[in-house]
Amino acid sequence: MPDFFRRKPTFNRDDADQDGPVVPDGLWVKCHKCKDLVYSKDFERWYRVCPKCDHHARLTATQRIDYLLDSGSFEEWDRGIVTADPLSFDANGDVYKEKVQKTARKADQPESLITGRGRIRGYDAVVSATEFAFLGASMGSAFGEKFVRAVERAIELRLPFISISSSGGARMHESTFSLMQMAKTTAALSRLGEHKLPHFSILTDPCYGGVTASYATVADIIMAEPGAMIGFAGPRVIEQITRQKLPQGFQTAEFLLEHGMIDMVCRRSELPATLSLLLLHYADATMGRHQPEYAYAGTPGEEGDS
Amino acid sequence: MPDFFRRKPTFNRDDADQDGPVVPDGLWVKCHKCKDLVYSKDFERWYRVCPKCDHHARLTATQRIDYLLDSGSFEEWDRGIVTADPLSFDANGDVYKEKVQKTARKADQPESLITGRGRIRGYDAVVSATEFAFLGASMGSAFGEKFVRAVERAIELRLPFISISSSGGARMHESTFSLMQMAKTTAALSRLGEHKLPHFSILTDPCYGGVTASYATVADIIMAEPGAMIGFAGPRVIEQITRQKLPQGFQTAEFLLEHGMIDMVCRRSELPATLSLLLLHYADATMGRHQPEYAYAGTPGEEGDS
Amino acid sequence: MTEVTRAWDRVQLARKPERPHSLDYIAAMISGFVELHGDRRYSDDPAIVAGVGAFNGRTVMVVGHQKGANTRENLDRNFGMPGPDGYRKALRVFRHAEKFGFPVLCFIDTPGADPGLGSEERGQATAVAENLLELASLRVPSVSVVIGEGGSGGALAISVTDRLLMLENSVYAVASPEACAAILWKDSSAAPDAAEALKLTAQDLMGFGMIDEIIPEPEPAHEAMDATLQRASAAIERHLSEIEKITAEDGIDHLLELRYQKYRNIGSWVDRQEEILTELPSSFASAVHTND
Amino acid sequence: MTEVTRAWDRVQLARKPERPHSLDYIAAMISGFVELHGDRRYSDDPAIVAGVGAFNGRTVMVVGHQKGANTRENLDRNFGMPGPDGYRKALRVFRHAEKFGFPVLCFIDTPGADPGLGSEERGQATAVAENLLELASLRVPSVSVVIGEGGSGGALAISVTDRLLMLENSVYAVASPEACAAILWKDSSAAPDAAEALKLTAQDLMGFGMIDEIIPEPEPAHEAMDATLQRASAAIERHLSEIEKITAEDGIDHLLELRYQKYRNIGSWVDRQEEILTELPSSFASAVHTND
Ligand SMILES: [Zn+2]
Ligand SMILES: [Zn+2]
Repeated sequence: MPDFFRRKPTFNRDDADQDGPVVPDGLWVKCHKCKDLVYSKDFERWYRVCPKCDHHARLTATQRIDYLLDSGSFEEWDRGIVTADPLSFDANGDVYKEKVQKTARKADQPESLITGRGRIRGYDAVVSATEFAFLGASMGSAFGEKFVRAVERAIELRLPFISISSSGGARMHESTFSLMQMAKTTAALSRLGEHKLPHFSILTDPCYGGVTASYATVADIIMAEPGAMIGFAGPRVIEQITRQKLPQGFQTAEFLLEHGMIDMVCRRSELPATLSLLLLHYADATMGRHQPEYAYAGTPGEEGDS
Repeated sequence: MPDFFRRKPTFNRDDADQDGPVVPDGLWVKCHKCKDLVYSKDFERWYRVCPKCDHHARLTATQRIDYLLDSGSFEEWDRGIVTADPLSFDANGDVYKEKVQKTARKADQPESLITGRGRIRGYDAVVSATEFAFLGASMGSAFGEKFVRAVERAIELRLPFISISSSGGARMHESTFSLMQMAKTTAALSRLGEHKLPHFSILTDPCYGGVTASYATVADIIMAEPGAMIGFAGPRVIEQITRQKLPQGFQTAEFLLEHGMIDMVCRRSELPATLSLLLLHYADATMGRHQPEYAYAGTPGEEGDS
Repeated sequence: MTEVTRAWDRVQLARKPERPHSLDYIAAMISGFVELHGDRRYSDDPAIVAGVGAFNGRTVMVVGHQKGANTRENLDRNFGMPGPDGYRKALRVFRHAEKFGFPVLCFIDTPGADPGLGSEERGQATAVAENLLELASLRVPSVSVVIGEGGSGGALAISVTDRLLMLENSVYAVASPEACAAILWKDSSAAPDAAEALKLTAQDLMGFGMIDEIIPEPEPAHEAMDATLQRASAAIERHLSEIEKITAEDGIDHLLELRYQKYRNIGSWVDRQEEILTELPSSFASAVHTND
Repeated sequence: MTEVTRAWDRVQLARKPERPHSLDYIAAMISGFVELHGDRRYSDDPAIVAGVGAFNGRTVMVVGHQKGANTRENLDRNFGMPGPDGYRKALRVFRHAEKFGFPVLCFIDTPGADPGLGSEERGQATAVAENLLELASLRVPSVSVVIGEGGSGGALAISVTDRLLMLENSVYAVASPEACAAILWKDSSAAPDAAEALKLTAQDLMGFGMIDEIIPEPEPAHEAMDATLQRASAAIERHLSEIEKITAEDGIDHLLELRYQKYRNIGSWVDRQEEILTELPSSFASAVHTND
């Protein structure tokens, strides 16, 4: 039984973070974008967002949940559902089973998706978060199965569904099995919608391929983190095929906002406030009950206000 | 009682046809577009389409019905519904009541819309046709009332609805009364749709403003005649405001097809065949009955096949 | 001619840049407003604002035209003239509201739909028409308020609601007085005459039975912002409560029937059917017959 | 390595320009076909054909990818790679079919969705995703046939139907073998290896239980066009009749339940829940707990 089936008590930041900060020593981290040095503890306190250039460093699934949910509220589901090898993929020296074992150890997670329920500022929700370090959070069968189980339990429990996504694309090693997870996850959300339960989708850097072209964009409200790269085809593929230079800011969250594809760009630090507000607004529809009195200080999600 | 309340036994082509052929003598007509001479009787036989340049000359409402419906099948409805003067419009020497009388005489029709039921190659349908010579077929209260009554009767009779539209824009002299006909006609079509009855819309030259922005574009299938000018704002208004030269072919039926706004460009001579085919296809949904055997020679509406 | 001056004065008041605009109403009466963006098709149109929030303890979805308070803002907002992308953002929000059973509030404030080249290319007419269709059958209560200028199909596209209210100094017409004068008389300087003739004031429309209430402005809205916003909020609450009560008691289908009749019955025409019957001609055109 | 050659040969056959394409199937089996155009939003995408017609005496709506038979046609049809406008045309036709209760037939034949700049700008991902959502809950029977190349989400976007059939020499995969080889091994010349590894033949997918029938090609489709079209027509009729019967007997909700289960159950994974339970660690992360 490999070690990665255990839940991680502490973050494993350096391995999992492909665009994250370089750590010159234990005390300081170097921002991947502006190259400035930031005091480590501050960086963590600021949700791993650079105070100089606002670069949102990539997070692991565990960090996501830790930053977003109320402390101690997360109850993980289906941690035992893991990848199989439906195609017996072994070609050109590329053995899927070995790759999965290696990536699981590196990511220190048994799968590319974590699901469960938790609370955001006191509001219950079902949550899914992708683990990019696990084969680029490509959507394999286990990913799809965990996602659908979570949606189905959200329906049973009458809870809203929040997905946090990043993905490098499809899981080639599962071919049509991977492809069909797009249909499978989306079909589950269709049921969620029939039960009048909302789906809020949070797109994070990078988000491409099957995930973007399925469950992550059929949401009632779509948010993205600043600067996140989001698209169907990757920029290199597009450049190769069109032989055009891509415009400045192409496929960024801000670009998608301008092109009408997302509801707002929301800073990481404001996600809990914005989501809890939405959970409050949709509580009536969700729980069939009256809402408490409204008393807000300010309006979150202002960055969407372009 | 003015003469124009009577149904017209013969066409009154020259008055009503603002872009139509100039008639140098009784035997020949001159095409408005290519200026070629065409033998009058041929021109009529060819649905008033120029055999040289395919220019589709404008038609009166009566001509529309005569060309489209099976001979003798048309039963007109609500011919008595005519324009009132809700705003007592009298400004700058512009007296609405007088204008309406004058236009009615000129158009030789009591209103800007004709409605009724008829047959197209044997298939029953409710039909509306605009009379452009009547104040540019702008949508006044009487237009809206006749349209809605026709739709409501289509629902009662469980018949498909076919609208044939041209319009210069809104009826200024009825202001909000005119504006609200957009909501009124569209609401009626919403009911038609709830009853699973199809609406086929035929856009003809010129079709602008309130008509285009309401009932004429909320159809299950939208057709337009070749070269017809169709839009929301007129080309002069757009040029004035944007101070840009409009591109070649802007707002033509072919332009709209390319931009995804209509289903097909259909030559006038092919309209009866295409519509009867559609009426056949939708007969099941309409009448809740089985369809006859299919035996077609060729596929109409091929011009849409761009 | 004092009458003309009066209507034209209303037009000027309705257009005042200092007048409260949609986002001001939203800030005043919607708690925890979360703005939603984009049509999911092409762009996010800043001439339409939309979002979700709480109105007196219930979740509502809000859609409004958004003008700017100054020239720079107005350039950003295209002077409150939405393109098809704006109407499609509204459409998306209407459907979202219907899915979750949230009432819809709309704020009307536009000279008209954008008449530009790109708007035509992307189907301005179709976009307006689809909204009319959607609103006619939207299965949630809806209230709209004309807060400034209600111009043409561009205003109508988000105002076909269960209740239609107007601020005392707002106007609503089939076209701007300038456009009307230019079209009818090729003379846009005759706009004041057109303003009068178009019967575009709240008082006129109340007289025609076309609106449900005039929200008074003892002082013009821009000189008494807070009082105006409070009055508007109270009026909306009153009408929304009424139609929520109808829905609760008689069902949403009854509300939809009332909404249908509301718009179905707007119109002024004459029925001369009997006169015609007495003068029926003996001959018919080849295809033109009558069932009279 | 004969096995590799075989899968790669299938890919070559599936891509043959002389192979019948969607419009050929439509011409052969749909009477009185009327092609419908446009997304009502932005453009008419020639890489998707759609329309209404009669299939064995019932009205159906048809949607298909359309490749060209030669280079010029292929340039016109963008090699059968639809943009978002194409998927939105399909979406419109799906909804139209649902409104009137017409079954939907889809023909799958695309290397994938268009990866161009404009497609990204107008939301290619969103367009594909919305179709998946729509098809999952579409309240009419639906059948699709992979007639040539079924590539990636661009194929899936019009193939989430009650029944999925494949021509014997068609292929269906998450990506083209070339793309797969380039992504995994930075070497697109290894495409034949990828073709084999991707398990993309009709036989493979039948083995996985992912498709409902293989339509045999005793001779490759392009060498026996009429026979192929007839076989396809017969297979579609058989499956369509079956699901029409289910709908008639058990109701459309039952059909939708079957459709849901069909896709919900695709997947191959392992449940190690019990192993974990025996190795449960004693300490938890601050926010990460488990209900096991
Ligand atoms: Zn930085
Ligand atoms: Zn000519």
